[in-house]
Formats: sequence, C-alpha cells, structure tokens
Amino acid sequence: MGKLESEYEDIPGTYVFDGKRCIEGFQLNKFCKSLDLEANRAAFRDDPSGYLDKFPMTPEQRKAIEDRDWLGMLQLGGNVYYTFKLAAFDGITMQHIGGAMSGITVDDFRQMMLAGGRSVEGNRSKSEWK
Amino acid sequence: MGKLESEYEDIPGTYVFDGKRCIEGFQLNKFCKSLDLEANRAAFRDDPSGYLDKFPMTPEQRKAIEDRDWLGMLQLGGNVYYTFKLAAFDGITMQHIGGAMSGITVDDFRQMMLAGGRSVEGNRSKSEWK
Amino acid sequence: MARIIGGVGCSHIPSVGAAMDNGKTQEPYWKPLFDGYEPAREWMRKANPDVVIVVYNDHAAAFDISLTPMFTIGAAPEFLPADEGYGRRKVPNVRGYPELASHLIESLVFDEFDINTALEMDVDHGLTVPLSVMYGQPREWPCRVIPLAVNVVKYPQPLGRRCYKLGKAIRKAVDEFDEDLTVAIFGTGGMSHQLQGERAGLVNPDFDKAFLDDLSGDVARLTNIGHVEYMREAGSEGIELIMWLVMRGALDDKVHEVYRHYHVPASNTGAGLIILENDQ
Amino acid sequence: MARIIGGVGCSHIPSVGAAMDNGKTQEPYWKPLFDGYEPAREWMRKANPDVVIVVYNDHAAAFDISLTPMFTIGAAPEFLPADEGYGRRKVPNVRGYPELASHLIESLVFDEFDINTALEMDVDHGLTVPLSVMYGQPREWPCRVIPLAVNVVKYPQPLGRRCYKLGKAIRKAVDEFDEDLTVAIFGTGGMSHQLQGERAGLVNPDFDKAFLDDLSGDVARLTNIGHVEYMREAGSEGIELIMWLVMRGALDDKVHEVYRHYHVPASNTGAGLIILENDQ
Ligand SMILES: [Fe+3]
Ligand SMILES: [Fe+3]
Repeated sequence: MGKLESEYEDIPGTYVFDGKRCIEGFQLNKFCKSLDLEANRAAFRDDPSGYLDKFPMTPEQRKAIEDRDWLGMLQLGGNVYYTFKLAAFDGITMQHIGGAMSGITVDDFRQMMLAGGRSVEGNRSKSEWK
Repeated sequence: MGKLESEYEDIPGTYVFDGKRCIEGFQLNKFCKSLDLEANRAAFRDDPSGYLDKFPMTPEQRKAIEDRDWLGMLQLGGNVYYTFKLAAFDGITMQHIGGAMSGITVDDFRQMMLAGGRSVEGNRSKSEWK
Repeated sequence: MARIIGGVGCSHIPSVGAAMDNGKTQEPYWKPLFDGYEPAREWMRKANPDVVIVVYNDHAAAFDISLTPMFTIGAAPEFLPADEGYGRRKVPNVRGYPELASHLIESLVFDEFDINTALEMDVDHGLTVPLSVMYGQPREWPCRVIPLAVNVVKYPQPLGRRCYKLGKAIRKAVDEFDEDLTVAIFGTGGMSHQLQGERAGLVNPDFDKAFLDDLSGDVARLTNIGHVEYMREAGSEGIELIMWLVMRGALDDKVHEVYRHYHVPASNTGAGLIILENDQ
Repeated sequence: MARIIGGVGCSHIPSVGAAMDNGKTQEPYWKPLFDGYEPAREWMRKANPDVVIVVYNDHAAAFDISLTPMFTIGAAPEFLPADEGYGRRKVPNVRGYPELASHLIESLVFDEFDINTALEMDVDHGLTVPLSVMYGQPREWPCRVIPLAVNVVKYPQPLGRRCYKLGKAIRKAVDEFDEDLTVAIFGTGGMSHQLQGERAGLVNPDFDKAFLDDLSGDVARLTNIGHVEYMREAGSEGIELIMWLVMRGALDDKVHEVYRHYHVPASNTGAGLIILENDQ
C-alpha cells in the first residue's frame, strides 16, 4: 500500500493513475496510444476485433473498450489521456466522455460547466457520497 | 562553453559525449542505432547509399561512416556505443575499433591489453602528447 | 549575462488552441476568455524576451506508458507540434536553443536535479497553447523556446516543493549563462480541473483564486500543498499547478502581479493566467 | 520489513557474458577471471536474497539518442534481455517486482529524487552480465530484480555524490517496505576503462585498487570524485563507477569487505568485483 494511497483513494469518483493502475492498464493504454498513427486507426476501423487481439488485455478491459465504457476503462487501469485517444477516434469530445463518466448527458455536462463546473463541496470524500 | 568543458577537453584522445557532440552527432548516431533491427541491417546491406540517404548527416559524417573511419565518427559527434553497432554489423570487435581509433593493429591492441592496458601515465593531458 | 524578465502562469487548454486555429475566438462562448488575453499579449509584445522556458507536461503525445520521464529538457534546435489525433497543430515549429538548454542541464545536474535530455520531442498543446495565448498567431514564434516537460500524469508527480526548488536552480543557471539574453518563463497547466471519473468537471474557483493570490502573497503555503490536497481540492488534473511553482521559483522572492485573468469554463476547465515581475 | 543484506560491485563486460554463453570460461584467457568469481557465487548462494536491485546503465539498447533518461526504475513484472546486435542474449528473462518498484519510486520522489518509471524496458549486458557473474547459468534467476538504470553515457552524468545519496534514499525505502524480504544491491560497470578515441584501452589499476579500498575505508573521498577526475584517471567509460556509489550508499556507514577480485584484461577493461556487508 503506497504512502498516500488510502488518502487519495478516499477522493470520490477519481482514479489516481498510480503504479498499480499504470501496470494494470498497460495494454489498454498501449492500445489507445497506438491510435496516434493513422495506419493503426485504419486497421482498427477495418477490423476492430483483430486489431484488439494484438493487445493482450483482460476480457473486462477489452469489453470496456468495445462497449465504450469510459468509466470502466478508468476502473481497469485506463488513463484519461490515453482513453481520450479512442474518444477522438470516435469523433467525440472531452465533454462527451465527461458526461459519460459522470452519468449525465453531454448537454447536462455542458450546462454544468457553463454554470461554473462541478463544485468541490460535497465531493471531497467518499464519505460524502454515501 | 560548459563549466567543465575546458578541463575535459584537455584529456587527450577522448571525446566527451556532451550536449554539443550529442546534437552534432544526432543523425549519425541515429543511423547506427537503426541497425538494431534486422530489417534495417538488410536494407543497409542491400543499398548502403540509399539507406544512408534517410539520415540527413553532414558530408563529413557520411564519409566517415562509408570509410569506417572510427575515430572520425567520434570527432564528428558519434558515440562509441552507437558506432559499435556499425562495428557489430561489420562483424568486428571492440578491440578492432580500439586499435583503429588509436592507430595500431588489432593484434597490437590485444597485446597491449594483455600487458595491462594503456597506462594513464603520460596520457592525462594534451600537454603530455605534444 | 542572461536574465529572467518575468514569469507567466497560464492554463494550456486544447480547445483554446482549437478556438484560435478555427477562428472562433469571437464567438460568444470564447470571447470573454480571449478578451482577457489581450492585456497579456500587450505585456508580451513589450517584454519581447529572446527566450521563453516553457514548463509544461506532455499528454501521452511524445511519451507513452513505457517510460514516464520526470523532468525533461529539450535541447534540440527545433521541435514539431505533436499530432494529437487531428494531424499536427497548424502553428509554427518551435525553435529551440541548444546551447542554453545544454547549459541548463549541466547546471541543474550539478545542483542535483536528475534531468533527462530530449533531442527529439514533439511538443503538444501543453506547450503550444500557452504560446498561442501569449503571442496570438504570428507566422513564426518571436522567441526561442526551451521545453521543460514535467510528469504530472503518473503518480507520484514531483512535489510542489521540488518544482519550486527546480525553479530556483533554473534562475541560478540563467543568471550564469554567458550571453546577453532576456528570458521569460511560463508555468503552464491547470488551474483546477478534473477530466476523469464520476467527479469529471470539477472546478474550484476559491482554490484557484487563493493560488493566484499567493503566487505573490504566500509562496510558502503553495509549496507545501501536497499531492492529495491538489487532487482533492483542485481535481485530479489540477495537480498540473505544480508546474507554475517552477516558474515562481525562477523569480525573485518578492514579486508583484502585473496582470491576471480567470475564467470558467473553457471546455472542462477553469482557465487562469497571471503575469509576475520581480520587484525592483 | 525488507532489509538490505549486502552490496556487490561488479563490472558488466559484454565479453564476459559471451564467454559464459559460448562455453569459453575454462579457456586460458578467461579461466583466471572466472576462477575468481567462484567465491562470489558461493557468497551469493548463501545470501540468496529475494530481490536484487541492479544499478546499471543502458548502452543505447533500450534507450536512444532521442531521450537520455537520468535515473529510471523498472516497475514491470518482467524484462527481456535486449538484442544488442546478435539476437537477445540467451539468459532467463528477468522477473521484476512491481510492488517494491512502485514503493521505491514513491519514496524516492518524496525524498526529491526525480525518478523515471519504465514499464517496458529491455535490459542489456549492463544488467544481465552481473547476474551471470554472480549466479552462473541457472534455468531461472533465483531472485526478483529491480532494474535501476543510470545515465552514464551522456555528459553530464549525475554526480557521484548524488548517486551516493540516492543509495541512502533507497536504503530508507527498502527499510520501510512492509514485506519480509531480503534485498541485495549491485552497483555495476567499470572499473577503469576507455572504449573510445586514441586513448582507447586505458586501464588504471592504481585508481581501481584505491576505489575498492575506499568503499570500506574512505567513502567521502569517493563521493567527491568529479566528472573530470573519473574521465581522466579511469577513462571515459570509467565514470560508470558512480553506479557503485549507489550500492555503497544503500549500506551502513560502516561496512566490511567480504571478498574482492580484480583482473586485467577482460576485453578492453579492468574487471573488478567486490562484496560488502554491513558491520554487525
Ligand atoms: Fe495539461
Ligand atoms: Fe557499461
């Protein structure tokens, strides 16, 4: 257990990309990173399943990608800067996945941002989310 | 001029791989590094000149490579761990290029090593090499 | 001798760059933000530094999960805007300053900072957006740039205290550089924001305002903010603010604020900008 | 709690690995060297640590000229022997220890060391040859390994003093790790040698002997050796000896020498080996 792990794991709705997640999500993030190259994007577009075979992930990780389960990816070691590459591949924005991860529509998410964003009040500790 | 540059530049027969040389030799070393991959070794073997065209070096650097001028490569920004990859490509050893860089035959170089190596006496300062 | 003429703290929001690249800065959503940039650009035109040290982070563009470099100085003659999935950003290439970069690296290593050297490194929005914010859309960037990439993505990020000390060591190195140059330093990223998880969209204007205030008021408080406080109060990506502390460390102990601008929202983020100068 | 049970200093000469891989260790050229390794292997069998931290450098195998990382800890579950031009070295894969590696990284970063994290990194002769020297040719390495790669190729390398302090911080982190483990630490590279230039083939046995002596006798002298003294006296590649100071720093202030072996030549190099244990 890391020195601060119990403290940062208490922050609700937040997946700190620490050593543990970094190792767990290695192949998932590597897949996402591969989409930087147009040749790989084309290969993934043509044959999603065959392309994913190149990255030996867990079945849960693979399903999260196939389902575009943006929150699930994070919970399985994904990092948002990597998973965003898949969002960009899909042609959707950071607001889309912000909404998806927090369980609201993209329009509600945009509205929330226009109103000043999500407040830190009530969102500091998991104990506040019970 | 770096803080220690005048001091280490006084060491005779030695090319400290500092920022300056690192930048100067960037393409030369990159070419050498590319030989890590068998596909690249094959390409270089088949068409040395065409392969070298991919690395925009100075004419002097390119000539040093073509001539297998091991000392010249260092003087033009090469680093021995990189240029050794070209030596390995040629099937020659560190003793071969040790001899070539110091102007003796490989047998004399081996003999020198068996006799305890090159002494530091008389080899500390360029002033001793006059 | 080279000298630091000022420091800028500046968010590096991708959509701010995109708004400029796509000519949207006068749209109602963007206008208030960009109007606030004008006085900063005016300062920049007057200051016109020869070199800008840009402290930023790479967002999985130049680096990937295989290797997470902690502090990296770019010593190449040129850096290309990264392709972040939409082709390379259409801004000028970034001209480096190898001699100054090598000097910085040597000096910092002698001061026991463990600095990586990059000789080939594409620079992503973390670096190019603050240039756009401060310089607008020139045909060439009017300064040379030293990229200083900081890991803020993988925990553990460097401590804020460490970043501040790095700034102080940069200051010393710049002061000792034997050319007559003016140098500005940008600390980029932030301010409070969270891109990920169920808490995505978090913005904390109180935290941000206090941070802006204490850059000139109480730096000791800022350098003592730890990982958990950043992540909890400023969002998981708000920890990017440690990069502003590198900038702050490179200035005098006493500084005054020349200008600030704060606006919510820009995309998912609170956008902040501050200009600091040394007291005379 | 984990604890450090000893330190090893050991050259990492490629041809020593090749002599083993090709069954040449009993040839007249190699026999005196390998005979001297036997007592060290005996110590290793008895010590049988759960984990070995190997401080080594990459020789343009995993890293290249684009990025020179200063201090890098490998946190992957496994590392493959690098292909250094003749195919991957035919030795077992290296099993890592991600939990301990992550703990080390966190602890070191909190102690203000700027550590890079590698999650994919082939390990070259710098790491595998010392394993071969100390363990012979087992089917699997009997320990888990934490690779700690140090830049010694591009000037400025870290100061010897910095390496020594890094060792002390590693010691603290190991002591705090909450598992009952025995840990050895290898400092590799050196001793005096120069591969490059007209001065290629330089060996300085007096320097090497004094270095070996002072690992237990006068560490302060060693930590004050600067870049130029290493390069001038021990050859341009002799500066690899700074990695032995990481090992030394991880031991107690008072240590005793268990064993040493020194032999010239092995290929272009003076080959040294030392085993140190903490005084009781
Ligand atoms: Fe950022
Ligand atoms: Fe070595």
